[in-house]
Amino acid sequence: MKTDTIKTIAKKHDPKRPLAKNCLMSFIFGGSLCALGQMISLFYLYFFDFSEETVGDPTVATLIILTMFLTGWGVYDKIAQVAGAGTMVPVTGFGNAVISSAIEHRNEGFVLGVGSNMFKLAGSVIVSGVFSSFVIAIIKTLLA
Amino acid sequence: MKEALQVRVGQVSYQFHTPIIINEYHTIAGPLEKNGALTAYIDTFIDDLYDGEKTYENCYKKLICDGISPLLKKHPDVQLLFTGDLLNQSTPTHLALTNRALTPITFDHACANFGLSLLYGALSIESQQQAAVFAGTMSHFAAVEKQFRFPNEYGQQKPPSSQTTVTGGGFCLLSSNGTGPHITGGTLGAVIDEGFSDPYNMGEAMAPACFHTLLAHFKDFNTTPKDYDYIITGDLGSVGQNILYDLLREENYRVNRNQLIDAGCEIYNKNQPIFSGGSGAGCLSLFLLSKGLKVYFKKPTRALVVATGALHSPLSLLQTPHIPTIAHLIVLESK
Amino acid sequence: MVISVFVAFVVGGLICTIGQLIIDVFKQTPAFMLSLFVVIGSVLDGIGLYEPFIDFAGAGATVPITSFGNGLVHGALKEAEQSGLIGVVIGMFQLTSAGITSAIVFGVIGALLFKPRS
Amino acid sequence: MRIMCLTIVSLFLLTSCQADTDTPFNQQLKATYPDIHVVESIVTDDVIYVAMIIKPLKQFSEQKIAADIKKDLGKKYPNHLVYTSSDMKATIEVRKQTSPLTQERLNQLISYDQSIEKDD
Repeated sequence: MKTDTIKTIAKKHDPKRPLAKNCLMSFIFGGSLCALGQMISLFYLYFFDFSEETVGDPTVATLIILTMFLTGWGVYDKIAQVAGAGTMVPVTGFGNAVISSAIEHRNEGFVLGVGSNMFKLAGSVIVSGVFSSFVIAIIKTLLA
Repeated sequence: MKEALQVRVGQVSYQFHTPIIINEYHTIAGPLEKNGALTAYIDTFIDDLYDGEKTYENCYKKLICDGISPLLKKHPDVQLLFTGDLLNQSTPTHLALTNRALTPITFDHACANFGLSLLYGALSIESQQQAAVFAGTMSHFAAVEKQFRFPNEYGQQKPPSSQTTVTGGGFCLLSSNGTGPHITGGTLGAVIDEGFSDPYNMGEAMAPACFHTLLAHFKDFNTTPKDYDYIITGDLGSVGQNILYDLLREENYRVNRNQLIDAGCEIYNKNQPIFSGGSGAGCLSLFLLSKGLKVYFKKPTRALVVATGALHSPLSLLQTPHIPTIAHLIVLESK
Repeated sequence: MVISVFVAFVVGGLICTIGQLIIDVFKQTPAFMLSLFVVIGSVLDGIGLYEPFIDFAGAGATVPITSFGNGLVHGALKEAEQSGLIGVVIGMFQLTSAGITSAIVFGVIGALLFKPRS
Repeated sequence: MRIMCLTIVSLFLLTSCQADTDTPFNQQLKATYPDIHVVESIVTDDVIYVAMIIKPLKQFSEQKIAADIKKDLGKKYPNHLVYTSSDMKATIEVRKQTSPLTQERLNQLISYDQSIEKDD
């Protein structure tokens, strides 16, 4: 049997992902995470000396603390199965990638297990970010 | 010495003349399978994925230990265990059988290990090298998830076509005396690669391999699906099964839908979060050695048992982005 | 003040929906989508659009991963004004250190406190 | 738990726009610049500090608006040092500011004026 007949048959049975549900869920979960982030920002604005520019840092740190507990209790992956990109795009997704790898490789020891495997998933984000920022910053400083 | 009866049939098939009987078996399963569909037929259960061990890999080793010990106690004279697990270099099997007078022959065909184990167990008995051998496989969800996919706590949305690795499996004793279903024939599969590359849709990748082995079997034994009561596939899942059904009909083999049974779908009931079905090395052995033998093979049946496996590694998938697959087949008959 | 929470909800939700579309419609892996978002964040800040975007959306702009890219470029450019081209390399992690440091620290603390559950 | 309720209550209190207790100067500001949503200001004999929150949809260019207002007020009150800030923090600090302005407190407030960083 030729490969492309197999491919067409397989294409017919590829289960369609529930796009509408996924998008709605990621909108709701992503939105509520950002709303939570805004509330945390407001809290820091009121009670600590952060201006609107610098309030992002403590907000991100607080969200990552929250992610650590959610990941540790095994709740985060259940939410993510429903939320999809809603829990991955916010910085909690980055935190979850780092923390879940750390927890996972704990049994291989802290130096070789956690240390060497921690950024296996989140490393791509950092590398692509830093490299693209470097290129952009160089271009901008040369032009301006 | 009676004239050596012809064992080889056609290109890749075998026919066994001495009776090769699955007469003793022991299955063990995890918590998810405990509230699945086969609870009544499985012998023992573990409560959580650690079962008192420090790591998932140790629990995988413990599963293999607990699976084989009852049989080993009853038959200490058996020498060989044909098996295969999903972790690198089959370490759980080797660690489980340290300091035991049992040599593990570990195959590396992922979820097709059980088919291969039964086939080579039968061949070694047919050629009178062994009076009796053990065969069986085991798999563990969390340990496999860690090696093949992402860390267990990683928040990633799995598409509906992905499968859940079964925690558990079964071991059985093959010998030429005793009561039980007979292995009367078998067909070795070839590595098939149709260029499918989605690691979250193994069903579509393994269906062509299963189809290829079935075709070879029908050609060698010149039979058709009509001659068999069931075609039990390993872990094609609902997606792979539909594709296999269409492929067979495309090759104008008339086969009706409820002839095709998929072990991955039978283990769990509908409302469990398993996407398109169970998978893993222990999936077929858990089903066959529990409900399979206790229900399907109680009445006289003649069935094909096909174990399908995907042979990629996380590394190979990044370098050459397609999944090689294989499927091995045995003919199981019960009087 | 309270309306900023609603604005963050809508803007954050939209960004996540775009991410979901990239994963489902264009069949890309999540890692690719995240890297793409970080690069978009960097490009936006390079053009100078991200600063007003944060003023408008508040946490809707700082929580998604695009703010990581923005922080990198912003730090680099700010340092580059003082010490020229080499400033790009010096200033890169000044603004984004909060995210990465807390991820590492709480990753190790998480590894100490918790055991993987399936 | 008590602290949580306290924060939520104070959050809502502070966000309600006190149109009624607004100083005439604030009302005048709101009239002349329609984009302003909430405004707080401190006027001393030589310094005018205006902290504002721009209407949500206009917040994209809130810094530009704040800079324009600063230039505008600078012309209107030439003998005053004028500072404007669209940062939410400035509005919060000015609203808390009950005691007379000390120089050190003023410097802190001035740090929220984003237009200064752009000039030097």
